[in-house]
Amino acid sequence: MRFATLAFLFDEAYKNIKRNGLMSIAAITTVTITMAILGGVDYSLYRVYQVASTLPSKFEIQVFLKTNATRKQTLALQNTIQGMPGVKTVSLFTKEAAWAEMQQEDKERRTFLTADVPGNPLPDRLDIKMKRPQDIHPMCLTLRNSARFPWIDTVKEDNETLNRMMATTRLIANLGIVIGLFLLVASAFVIQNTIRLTVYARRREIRIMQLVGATSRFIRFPLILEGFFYGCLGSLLASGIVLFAAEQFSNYVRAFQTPISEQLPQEINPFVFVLGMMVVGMLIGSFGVFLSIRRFLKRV
Amino acid sequence: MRFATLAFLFDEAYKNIKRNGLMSIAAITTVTITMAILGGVDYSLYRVYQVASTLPSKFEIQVFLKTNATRKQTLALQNTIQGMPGVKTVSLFTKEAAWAEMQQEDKERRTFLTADVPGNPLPDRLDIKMKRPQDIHPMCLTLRNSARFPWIDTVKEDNETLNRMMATTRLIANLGIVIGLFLLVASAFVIQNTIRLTVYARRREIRIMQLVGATSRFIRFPLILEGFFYGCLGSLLASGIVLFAAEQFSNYVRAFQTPISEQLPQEINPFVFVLGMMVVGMLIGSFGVFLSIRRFLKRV
Amino acid sequence: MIEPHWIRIFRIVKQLADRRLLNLRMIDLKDLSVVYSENRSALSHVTLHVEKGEFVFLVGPTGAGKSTMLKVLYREECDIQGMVKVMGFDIPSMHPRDVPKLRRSMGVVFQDFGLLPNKTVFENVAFALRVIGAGRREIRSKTPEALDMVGMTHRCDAFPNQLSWGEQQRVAIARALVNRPSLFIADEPTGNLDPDTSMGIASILEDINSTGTTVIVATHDKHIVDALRKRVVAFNHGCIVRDDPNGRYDIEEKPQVS
Amino acid sequence: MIEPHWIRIFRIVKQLADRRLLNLRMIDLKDLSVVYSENRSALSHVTLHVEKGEFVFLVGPTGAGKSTMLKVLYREECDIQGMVKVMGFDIPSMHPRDVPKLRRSMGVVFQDFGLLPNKTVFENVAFALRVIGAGRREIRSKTPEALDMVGMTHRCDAFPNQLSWGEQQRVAIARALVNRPSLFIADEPTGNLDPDTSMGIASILEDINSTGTTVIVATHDKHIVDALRKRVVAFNHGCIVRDDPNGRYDIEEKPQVS
Ligand SMILES: Nc1ncnc2c1ncn2[C@@H]1O[C@H](COP(=O)(O)OP(=O)(O)OP(=O)(O)O)[C@@H](O)[C@H]1O
Ligand SMILES: Nc1ncnc2c1ncn2[C@@H]1O[C@H](COP(=O)(O)OP(=O)(O)OP(=O)(O)O)[C@@H](O)[C@H]1O
Ligand SMILES: [Mg+2]
Ligand SMILES: [Mg+2]
Repeated sequence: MRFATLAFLFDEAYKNIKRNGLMSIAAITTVTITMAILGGVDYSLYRVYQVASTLPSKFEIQVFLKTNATRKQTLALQNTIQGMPGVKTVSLFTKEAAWAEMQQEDKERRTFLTADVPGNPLPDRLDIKMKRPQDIHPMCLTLRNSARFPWIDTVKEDNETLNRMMATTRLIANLGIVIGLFLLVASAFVIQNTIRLTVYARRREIRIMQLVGATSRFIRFPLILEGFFYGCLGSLLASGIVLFAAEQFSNYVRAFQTPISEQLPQEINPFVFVLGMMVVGMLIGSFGVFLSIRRFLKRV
Repeated sequence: MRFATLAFLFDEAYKNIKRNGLMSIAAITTVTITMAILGGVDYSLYRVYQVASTLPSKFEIQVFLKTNATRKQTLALQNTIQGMPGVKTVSLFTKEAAWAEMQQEDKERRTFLTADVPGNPLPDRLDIKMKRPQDIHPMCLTLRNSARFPWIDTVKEDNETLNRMMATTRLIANLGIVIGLFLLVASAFVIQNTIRLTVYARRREIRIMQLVGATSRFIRFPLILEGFFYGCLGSLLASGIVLFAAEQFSNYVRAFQTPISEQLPQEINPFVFVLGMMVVGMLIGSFGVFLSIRRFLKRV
Repeated sequence: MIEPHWIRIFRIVKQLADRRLLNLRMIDLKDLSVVYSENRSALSHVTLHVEKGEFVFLVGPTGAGKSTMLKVLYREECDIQGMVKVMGFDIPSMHPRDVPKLRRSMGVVFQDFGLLPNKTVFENVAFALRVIGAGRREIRSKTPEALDMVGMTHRCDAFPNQLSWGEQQRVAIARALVNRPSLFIADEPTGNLDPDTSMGIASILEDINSTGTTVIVATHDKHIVDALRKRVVAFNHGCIVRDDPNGRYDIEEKPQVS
Repeated sequence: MIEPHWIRIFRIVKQLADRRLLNLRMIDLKDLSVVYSENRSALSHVTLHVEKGEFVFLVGPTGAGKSTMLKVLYREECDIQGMVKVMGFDIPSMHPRDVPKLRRSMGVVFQDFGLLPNKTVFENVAFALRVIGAGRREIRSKTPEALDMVGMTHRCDAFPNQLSWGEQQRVAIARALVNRPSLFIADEPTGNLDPDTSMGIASILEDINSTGTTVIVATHDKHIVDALRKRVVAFNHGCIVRDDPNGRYDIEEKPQVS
């Protein structure tokens, strides 16, 4: 295509947008709202997923040492475990701390059990966290090897918390994908419908252009540019809305001081988010025009 | 209006829908999708709210009796409390059960505390649930009146669970309302945009009718009927989609066997849901036409 | 809608009185100007009176302002200066609610026909009756009658885009005639018809004029103007340049080109 | 788009050969029928040949099939039976991709003008040049020229809905002329013009015909047909009833009504 023609087609798209005020506004607001819903829901789902996968448990494996293990042996064991592959943290819960906690609990519960007990009968305890949930079980098996770890009495796996967490994150992840995809398709459909109506309103013009000898490409190009522009601008506005709402939401949740509020870890990179939204919007917009216009171009 | 005219206007709306195939389909699918998203999100939010507000805690107030209270006195107290206003359930956790539980726990924790204790030092306990969360605190104050309840030793309020629950449900409820309203407005906007485009595509026809002497009412009525129909049919389809998805979702969650899955209590009455959706859809549809058409009728 | 019933009745009675009893002119224009932009005016200072029952041809070169003139009469063009009274309605100060009433008592053939594309020929013609609230029986008897007058009965189930240009024009004429208006306005009603059909339409117009209907026709059709010898008002550049009670299309008798 | 370059080039060369070297007829119809439904046919068994450089009037009563005939030529109506060749293109078997090429080498004045409502007069006329890929300089010189020919230069920034009917018609004529087509087709180009302007348009058509362009005009305008004395093809009920090399609008000399 010659440069003059190309310049003309761009100019054409620009004039179309300007001279069809009502339609342009309708298309842009529809794209904005739809993309805001799509982006908002996907953003939230991803956030919830992020939070859910970092939520679990103060411990994952509890290692009770023998009561006669010395502090030195305990510390040596802690070091050994810390050095093992896949381990995130190993924290020591000393028998003294355990005893103090129990006495406190006892007092609160008014059971007065500890009063009659001479000395401290409790063992030291090591709380282990692993890097990946699936490593927890193998780790336990290793630790239960009493030949290798003679001072270990019992190894307790936090099965319940673990399962719950794994199930929940799996659930959220799966649902998120289903809902996200559904919303994507739904948005594409709604935007496509709107664009189809704007093309429909111009069917006579398209027909005239054909009769004057314009090729399909010549007619299509400015309209696709237009759809591209709608998608672009709409997504940009939508990203703004979503990021603003997310900010407000974070503040709101933080103000609540619920356990969730302490756990809002990583942020989604806003740049990546805006970019993603724009790409999706532009694709839906321009492809929407492409699909809509076909039926009108078919009749040459 | 005469009956013949009214019949004509209905016929008119019917023919419009039939003869503008593409526009009708576009309008109906947009309404369907938008209402499905609106309905789906609102439905889910309401479900989560329902679940969240029934989730909390096995107990809300724990009443520890004096260790020397007899079982008869305990039962009498239970009866008295059960009869007090605002109380939902009062369950007795006997000292025997408590002792057995403690021994079991002890064995599991390998602390061997209970072994040295002669007899059962624990008191009976009453677990009280209130009908409304806000009654919990006053109830505790009442029970702490030792003149009225001499056999009560301590009254413990489950503050943490309670606060957490109240905060979470409040959060969900507030967010739900904000999101629900936002989506309602957004859907109304998107549907209104689509309808505006279908009206826009017929602006010439509207103009011709005006020039032939049709009153605004005469022009508006079939178009509003059309919008009403789009809203109606779209919402109906959307309700179907949402109810079907909800069913699938419940099954899916149940299959996961997570703690949530045991707690899917009340259902939303599908009839009420469909009705609500239809009313909203019809209002948006017909009102959307009303607003869209104004600008075209303004120029007489 | 919110005004009391009796005020409405009073207003209608007054209008009837204005129109019938005082025997007002059908059309009364004084110093009418239509200005589109500073340097473009479609009509300037036009004064014209048309009595009831007259038959008037508006002629003039293209762009002279004939269509604008007619648009003022049915109040499509309402951004005007000057006095305009049509059937007793005061066009510039008219309440929008009364506009349909004005238009229902006239029949208009638009230059672009203005047929509803989604309605069949029958429905298009019937629409003019629907609008005045006619009953089913009335529609069933009057619509075929009007279609028959212009010779379009055989195509009554066709949609406008399935008709030839001249056929559409005839349907538009049928629609304008069907509710027996007291004022008939036609913009170029024979522009796309062959001479024979044109003469047929001209004689229909003469017929309805003879039953008392006022007829105003803007036209370029020399033949029918010269054949009917009615009042001719010639426009040029938005001004009336000639008003001849038994006129021809041209002033001087040019020799026929043949 | 996916066919190799050389096939494309071969095809184009062959078409050129067909059209130029073999010196084919401009229009070649044999036994053409257009049937809309069982009992309605717009054209039946029409055979017509038009040589390069001819000037042909199509006349006939309304609904005779003139517009349908023209629509076949620019392939708007393509549900046809029979043989149709226009400038060497075989209309019924034509690949959709080649249709723009056909239309670019002809200029068409549509009966409904077909102006783009969102473009100014200038842009509308320039569009016919854009379509053939004309450069900026070409557009700037040719467009005002064409507008000048029909006397519409002064309104070049107006939108079509701001023009009178006759002005729109002239813009449509300018658009059809602007890219100097080798076949000029006009459907009722003077239907809304006063006799003087009509004669002006007729002489423009005569001029472009004298430069070698083939001109085909469907018309009801007795004056210009009788004035130009060109070939007249008369239609009635979808058949050719007369083909007269130096004809008039009517067969017998009816006495002029005046
Ligand atoms: N909306 C508008 N804006 C600007 N100018 C306009 C507008 N409408 C009409 N005009 C101009 O007003 C003048 C009169 O137009 P009008 O349509 O009345 O002419 P006409 O006598 O009906 O011509 P024709 O015989 O061609 O239909 C024309 O020059 C036209 O260009
Ligand atoms: N899409 C269609 N479906 C059915 N019939 C049609 C269709 N298009 C045209 N016709 C019919 O075909 C016949 C010829 O139409 P055409 O438009 O060719 O007439 P014409 O000679 O151009 O008449 P005019 O002078 O009025 O423009 C008419 O009777 C018309 O009703
Ligand atoms: Mg006019
Ligand atoms: Mg025709």
